[in-house]
Amino acid sequence: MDDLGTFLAHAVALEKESGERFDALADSLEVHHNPEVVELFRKMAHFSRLHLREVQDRAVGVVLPHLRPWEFSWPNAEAPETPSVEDTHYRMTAHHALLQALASERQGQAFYAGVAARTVNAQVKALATAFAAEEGEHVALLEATLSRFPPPPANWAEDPDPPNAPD
Amino acid sequence: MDGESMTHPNPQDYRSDVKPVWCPGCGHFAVITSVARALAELGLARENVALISGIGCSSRLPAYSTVYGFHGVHGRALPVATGLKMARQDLTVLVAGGDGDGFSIGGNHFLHACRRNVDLTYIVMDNSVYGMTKGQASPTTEADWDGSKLTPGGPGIAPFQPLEIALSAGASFVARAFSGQPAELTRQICEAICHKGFSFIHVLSPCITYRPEQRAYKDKVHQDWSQPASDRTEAFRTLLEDDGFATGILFRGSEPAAKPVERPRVALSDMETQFVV
Amino acid sequence: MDGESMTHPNPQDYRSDVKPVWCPGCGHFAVITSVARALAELGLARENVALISGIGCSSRLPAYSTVYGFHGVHGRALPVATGLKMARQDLTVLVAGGDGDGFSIGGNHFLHACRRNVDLTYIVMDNSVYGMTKGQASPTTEADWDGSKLTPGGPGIAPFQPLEIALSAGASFVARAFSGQPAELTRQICEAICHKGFSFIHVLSPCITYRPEQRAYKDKVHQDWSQPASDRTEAFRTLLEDDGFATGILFRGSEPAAKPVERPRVALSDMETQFVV
Amino acid sequence: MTAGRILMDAAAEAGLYGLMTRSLGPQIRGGESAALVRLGTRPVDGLDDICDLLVAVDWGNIERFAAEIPLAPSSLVVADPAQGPVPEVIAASGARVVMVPFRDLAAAIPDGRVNMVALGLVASLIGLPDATVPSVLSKTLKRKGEAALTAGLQAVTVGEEAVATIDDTPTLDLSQAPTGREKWSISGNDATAFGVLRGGVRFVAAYPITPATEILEWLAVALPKVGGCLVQAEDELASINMILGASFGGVPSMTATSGPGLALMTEALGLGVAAEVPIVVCNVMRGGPSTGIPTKSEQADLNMAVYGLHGDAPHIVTAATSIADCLFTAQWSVYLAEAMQVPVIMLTDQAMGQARAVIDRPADVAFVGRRETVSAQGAMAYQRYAVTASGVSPMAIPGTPECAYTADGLEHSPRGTPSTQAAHHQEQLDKRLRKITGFDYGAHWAVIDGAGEGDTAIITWGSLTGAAMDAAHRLRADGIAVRVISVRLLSPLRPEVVAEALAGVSRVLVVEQSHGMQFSRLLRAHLDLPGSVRVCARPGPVPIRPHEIVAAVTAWDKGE
Amino acid sequence: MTAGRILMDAAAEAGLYGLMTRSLGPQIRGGESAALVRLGTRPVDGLDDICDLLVAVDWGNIERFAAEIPLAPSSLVVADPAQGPVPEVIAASGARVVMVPFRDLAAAIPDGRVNMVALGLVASLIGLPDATVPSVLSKTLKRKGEAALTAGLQAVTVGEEAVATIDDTPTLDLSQAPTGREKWSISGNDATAFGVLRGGVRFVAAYPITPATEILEWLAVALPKVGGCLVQAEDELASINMILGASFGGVPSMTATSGPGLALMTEALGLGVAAEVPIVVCNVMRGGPSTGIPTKSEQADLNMAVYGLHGDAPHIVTAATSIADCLFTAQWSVYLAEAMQVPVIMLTDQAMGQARAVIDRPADVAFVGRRETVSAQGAMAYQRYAVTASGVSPMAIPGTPECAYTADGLEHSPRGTPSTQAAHHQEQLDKRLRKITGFDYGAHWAVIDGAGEGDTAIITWGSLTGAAMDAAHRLRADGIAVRVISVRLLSPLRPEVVAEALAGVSRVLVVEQSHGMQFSRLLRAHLDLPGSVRVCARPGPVPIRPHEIVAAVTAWDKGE
Ligand SMILES: Cc1ncc(C[n+]2csc(CCOP(=O)(O)OP(=O)(O)O)c2C)c(N)n1
Ligand SMILES: Cc1ncc(C[n+]2csc(CCOP(=O)(O)OP(=O)(O)O)c2C)c(N)n1
Ligand code: SF4
Ligand code: SF4
Ligand SMILES: [Mg+2]
Ligand SMILES: [Mg+2]
Repeated sequence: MDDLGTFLAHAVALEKESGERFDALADSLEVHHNPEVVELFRKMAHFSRLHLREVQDRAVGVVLPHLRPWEFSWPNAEAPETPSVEDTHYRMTAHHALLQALASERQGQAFYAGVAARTVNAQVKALATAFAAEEGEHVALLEATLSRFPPPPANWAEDPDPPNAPD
Repeated sequence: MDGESMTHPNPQDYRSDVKPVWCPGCGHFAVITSVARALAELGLARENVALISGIGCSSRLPAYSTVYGFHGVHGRALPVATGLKMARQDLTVLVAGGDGDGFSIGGNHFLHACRRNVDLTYIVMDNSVYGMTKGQASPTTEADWDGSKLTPGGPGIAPFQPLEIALSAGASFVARAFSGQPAELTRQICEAICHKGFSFIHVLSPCITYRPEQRAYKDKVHQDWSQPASDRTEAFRTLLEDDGFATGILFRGSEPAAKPVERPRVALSDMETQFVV
Repeated sequence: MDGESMTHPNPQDYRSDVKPVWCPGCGHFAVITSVARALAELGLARENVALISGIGCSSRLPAYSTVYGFHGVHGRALPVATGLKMARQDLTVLVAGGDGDGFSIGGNHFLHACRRNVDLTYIVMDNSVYGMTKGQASPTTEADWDGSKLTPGGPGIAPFQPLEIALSAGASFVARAFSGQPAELTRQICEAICHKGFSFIHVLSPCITYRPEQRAYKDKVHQDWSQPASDRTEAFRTLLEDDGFATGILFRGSEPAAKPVERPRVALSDMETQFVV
Repeated sequence: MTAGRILMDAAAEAGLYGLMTRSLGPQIRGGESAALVRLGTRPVDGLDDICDLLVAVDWGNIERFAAEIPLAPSSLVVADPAQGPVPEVIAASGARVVMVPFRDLAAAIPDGRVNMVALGLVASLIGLPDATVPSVLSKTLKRKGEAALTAGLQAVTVGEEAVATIDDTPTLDLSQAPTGREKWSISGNDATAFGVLRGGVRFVAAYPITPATEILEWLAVALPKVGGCLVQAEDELASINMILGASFGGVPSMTATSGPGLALMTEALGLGVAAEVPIVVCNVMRGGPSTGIPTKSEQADLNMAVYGLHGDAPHIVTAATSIADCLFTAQWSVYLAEAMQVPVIMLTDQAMGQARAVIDRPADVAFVGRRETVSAQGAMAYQRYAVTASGVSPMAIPGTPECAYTADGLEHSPRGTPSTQAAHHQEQLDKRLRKITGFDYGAHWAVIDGAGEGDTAIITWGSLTGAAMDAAHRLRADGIAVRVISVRLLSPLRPEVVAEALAGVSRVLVVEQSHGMQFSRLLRAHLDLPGSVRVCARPGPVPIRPHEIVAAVTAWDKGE
Repeated sequence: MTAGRILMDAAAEAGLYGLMTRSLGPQIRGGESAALVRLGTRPVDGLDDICDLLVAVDWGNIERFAAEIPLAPSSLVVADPAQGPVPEVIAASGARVVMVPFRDLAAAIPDGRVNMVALGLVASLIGLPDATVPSVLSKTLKRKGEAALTAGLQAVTVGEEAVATIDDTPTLDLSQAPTGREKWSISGNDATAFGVLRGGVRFVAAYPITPATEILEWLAVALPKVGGCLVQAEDELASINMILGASFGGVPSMTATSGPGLALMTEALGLGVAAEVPIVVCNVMRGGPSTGIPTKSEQADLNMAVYGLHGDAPHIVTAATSIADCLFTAQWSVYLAEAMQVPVIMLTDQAMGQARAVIDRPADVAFVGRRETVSAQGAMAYQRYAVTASGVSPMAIPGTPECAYTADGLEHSPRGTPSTQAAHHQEQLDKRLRKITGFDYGAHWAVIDGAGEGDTAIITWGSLTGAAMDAAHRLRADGIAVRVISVRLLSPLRPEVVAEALAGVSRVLVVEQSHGMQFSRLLRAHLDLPGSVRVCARPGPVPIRPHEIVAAVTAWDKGE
């Protein structure tokens, strides 16, 4: 990724999609009465939006190309910091939520580190390195938090009530 | 590269404030996201898009979007959409639903919508189960899946092949996507909307409640169909080798889409003459 | 050759005294004749055979036969037959109808009957028109046939491909015949009845009233499929080259037919225990 | 059949009114058939008691419809001696029989047709002016070429000449025929089709079914000329859902079907009720139950039309009262559907749908479907299912910015969001009922003859209206004052309005063509009919004739 | 939910009767839910007026079903302080509120669950014997392993102990509880399923739909054990036609569905009527119209069940009067269908279908479906649709030599040959009506309480029967004699029999759960109810409670 605009477009999308996804997951868990996880996801969404603003600030004056959703050079199916939908569960606990958040931050960090390692554009390299470092801080923070939320018992997902058929 | 992004609406503009009732983790979440992204990408005005569905978890999509929606009855989304598009050629009409809605009770409309080639985009969220009614076997369920009390020991029937049927029935755009790959899904939706004629996108969309084993889909899918065939026979040949997990656009034909016939206008009063003795 | 014919009932025994309302010259006459010959050939007792149909000229078949018949409602012959066969495995169950009955209103049941593979023999008398309701376009009608006021200028839709759909949907026996070749048709019916599973015979059966040009079918058909494929993919390949007039048995699979599950018997009174507190 | 049509058109040229219905055998082509023609100097809305003249070119399967051709000693039967003796079912009536060798007469003319000979004979027998038949014939046979026309004209002349051999013939008094009025020759199905077009329908989806197909065929040709279109659907489930889709798109839409098809539409009709999408479904009734008797008439789909939806699903049911009225009722039905955003089932039947009448040109009426809509609003403020005083909530048509909503068959809040709350359910149920019970239907709810007259009322509907009117006419001539109420708005029935129309009545005769007395039970369920009530009900296919109604009233009058 | 079930089973061990219904949010899993349990020393067939005890482990979306949980100042609300203040909808009732920290209590136990704490609390509060809950719990949690059981038992104990903090608790007088009777714990849907099996059903085809699916799931497992089978069909059009086919083959057959599915079945139901093929369709009603409120109860499919077929199509409509009665009515419905060779629609509703009751073991009844059949006859002599005095024509089952015929939905002659003749139509219509109006239904047409008592009758049906019976009980206690008639045979309604049951009555109160007063209109259409009539009707989802019926009668009594 050797073009500054392209890089920043990626950074913007990465934070934006992350925030939107955390919000969507929070909504979903709100519907399922899991306030603990909702709070956590909302917080993550908030942080993503803060970071988005930071990235946008850095992008002032740079013309960002419009990339179509499938034109981004993500290493995986989605933007790296986007927590995956399928890892959520209505009975998930803060422990799971933190793991999910951690995974997303780690991917973000890896993405930026990868860009920094490969780019030939010095400006991009500098920015990517900085972003990777920032993500590293988040990772550390989340790891610390996670230690306060030990894994729940193995049967955490078990629900004695049957599913509902709302038709 | 020239500030073009300015003209693109925000995908969130296509999402309503109604919160999905879906189980956290359901594949359908990625579909509504991809639809919103595709609409934003194409810059379609919300009021000029209609999203039609039947009944099922998947069929709840319209309420979660800010375009015009019609949440009809089980299995009848395609006829509603056909009527709408034939009467209102100016609208972009999308249809969404599940494997039960589309291939079981709605199977006949699927066949005939493929043939009729009205310019619709049909997205089926296939989880090989009836999610909404507590997990019965659907047409695409494996013969030996014994997760439902309604079919103890499994349905015992060979699964329905959506892409083969769509091709045989004459669909002019046939694709497969996976909800875990939203970018590719978004691309397919964009292409399908731009395609003039009936477009069918088969989306593997796991039901984590009744088919938790479908979480493994992500390890099974492989993006194989990089270039759509323009020849139906060729597409068929590709399909004969399919394992059910290849994604991409399989076929894009060029038959003209069905449209109302234009005739010179006549005043109603002039039509009376045929009755006069 | 060894007096065997003595044991064969007379085909006429399978014909009732009700006179067909069909137009003289209608292709359907040959079908009832062929059915009677096939039943005689197989020596099936009349009371152990049931002939199920929907509504249409072609669907009038049961009354013209002396086996048990069920002349149901439009498009629903296959489910009636499925229920009958699943409840009464001892009977030989045939289903007969038209292209409108089977592929238009009955299209969904066709799809699912092919998949379900219940041991039925389904004979569709295809004349590419709704004979009984005065000649409207059917799913198999050519896009440009403008013989109906309901579709001025022609239906404008690619015709439905019965054999392709049947194969895609999983039918385990697929054949095509022409009413003008009753011997071949009789042979196919015999083979279909003997085949254990869902058998589909597509019969080109001209409607001389609304499609008089179909008299030319006799010059178009060619008996090409001399050996049934046992591999579905191979059958598909054959079909990709089909001009719609090849006759013969295209495919014969070997999937086991659907049957009710046998379980050790339990007395009703023993079932009560599950409710006792 | 063609001969019957030519005869009626010729009579129309002579200033007469007419009605022609047909009775057919089960064969697709070349089967036995009878054309029943009634001509008159006043508009003719139903068949008369007795067939004055029966011309039989052959007797094939006559027992299949003898019951539909009532004869009396006063009737004249003209038959061909070559067809054998007059069958017992006919002879038993005591009708006078005259022999005319149609076949031989026709055979003597190159390319001569038996039915043309019979046409000439009938026209001359009843005294149509000489020029009328040839004039219609030349229009009809024009595209068949000169030779066909010559043969036809010759055959007609031969028929006319044969009349000389018959005396004491049933002749019409043509001097009573009105002149100078524009007349239409139209079938009920064509009238329905033209009516919905006038009402504003621009989209139709349908699946063919006897006896409704002609409505669709007419519209398939007409719609593209006014910028609309018709889609032939794969089945009725598709057709009804297609019109829901089109109407959701803002385009007034309809379909036509008959009993079995309507049965397949009820789920989606309920969706139309719940999602408040206006549509019109014209159901041309045939004999039931099940496949029943597709080619014959009956009024037995009333129950299904009124009550056939699941849940509490208030909708409108209308019925045309005559062939001419098919046009009015169809147009009005579109108007009602659009004004109230509700499905309307319009009932006609085989007897009026496939019959053809010569009528006065119907008056132009102003009813055009117009829906209350919204234009762009403040973001998110739009409530599709707002609870309004009238019950009608302005509808946003796709394309209107800031008003996008999701039409839903699930119970919903005013905004349209799914809801299971009792309060939402109650208020939406109230609203959907209120909009149709509170609507001002004006005087169109019924066709009333003899309003306020006498103490006896005949209540009927649909194609029996003509017979009821004829009966009332005769009863009045006999000094018995009666009023006839033919109900055009079958649901909702409004008790106050009916009570008003029945003020002063102490005897009500309900006349209907169903075995289950469906109409009478519908009235009972919703109204208190005044005084004593009798029901004159018979299933199809034989319609109730005027004299039966006269007899029912007279018997009652005599205290029987 | 599970806690509710355990509570009821524990109460059953203590000799009590019980009823549990559920109210759920729209989420598939993990949504808000309420279990409404009523326990009693007499059989419990409906909910009571007021909820004595509400235990709220959280308040999530309480407004969604607050209307379904009536509270009064006499009620006790136990809530968790950690869940925030008591919501206004609850507080407004004036109920006494007590706080118990469920979540904290549960958290203190390894693997402790909130609902088990609540269960212990409730069991102790109402005074269930100590051993009952642990006993049921150990059965329920057996397959979950020792640890789960220990955790459960511990949580229950903690809950029991918490009761000490509450005074003046609602306790049951267990001394009144009958002992030594065999009790069943069964849902209405299971009872229906077992009933049809007992009636002889051996083939089922169906398409899943809420709230009917459990009937099918039970049968899918049970049928193969008695030599039958269930086919999951592609849609309801298929399922109903499949059972017609199986029944044509001589095997008693049924399907189960709910409103939208029944709507899709009406065409084929008409075929069953015309071709005289016995089938049973159990329709478990939910809120309508259209998709409506799938998880909630309503009695609004009555119209469609009775009138929803096209043409004159007489058939049977039955309704279960309680959870226990689902078994009887289902068995009887199969019997009626087979005896009369006619489709029977059996109505139950979500409130009884998905509710579970503790009942006395139902009495064995003798009704088993048995069809009048023929064995080999003289060639060609067999008349499938022979016109008989009873209207029932012996049926040939495929496999019977010399009797082959074609079952037909077209109108036919006695032999079964299609016919359009008026005489054939009339005689077949007569016969098809006669067989169901002339049948001897015995006393089973209704469940009557207080036969002959007083001058006030409450007429009701279905799941409101319990409330009506409760109301009658209280009214009698107050000196007002009333009788309750809960109609089990909704169609055909037989005027003489109803008149007999109403002899001496001058006031009739019709009680039903529909917005359109469908039941009351049905009665009006077919009967003359004696004296004055009032209707107490309300749509779903909130059921009518006993006190509302009491109030309606008392007000009338006071001349209001
Ligand atoms: C006529 C009718 N029959 C049955 C139902 C019940 N029903 C609702 S959704 C559904 C199946 C949905 O499955 P699918 O379309 O695969 O959607 P999913 O929930 O899996 O996304 C069924 C059977 C209904 N609503 N209407
Ligand atoms: C529900 C329903 N819709 C429509 C009809 C009318 N209808 C009767 S037969 C028929 C078409 C028959 O065509 P096909 O099956 O091709 O038979 P054919 O007469 O050509 O042999 C139609 C549309 C009907 N009887 N029932
Ligand atoms: S039940 Fe399955 S399909 Fe439905 S919302 Fe849950 S995960 Fe998704
Ligand atoms: S209309 Fe056509 S299909 Fe029907 S009987 Fe006549 S020729 Fe045969
Ligand atoms: Mg699904
Ligand atoms: Mg045909």
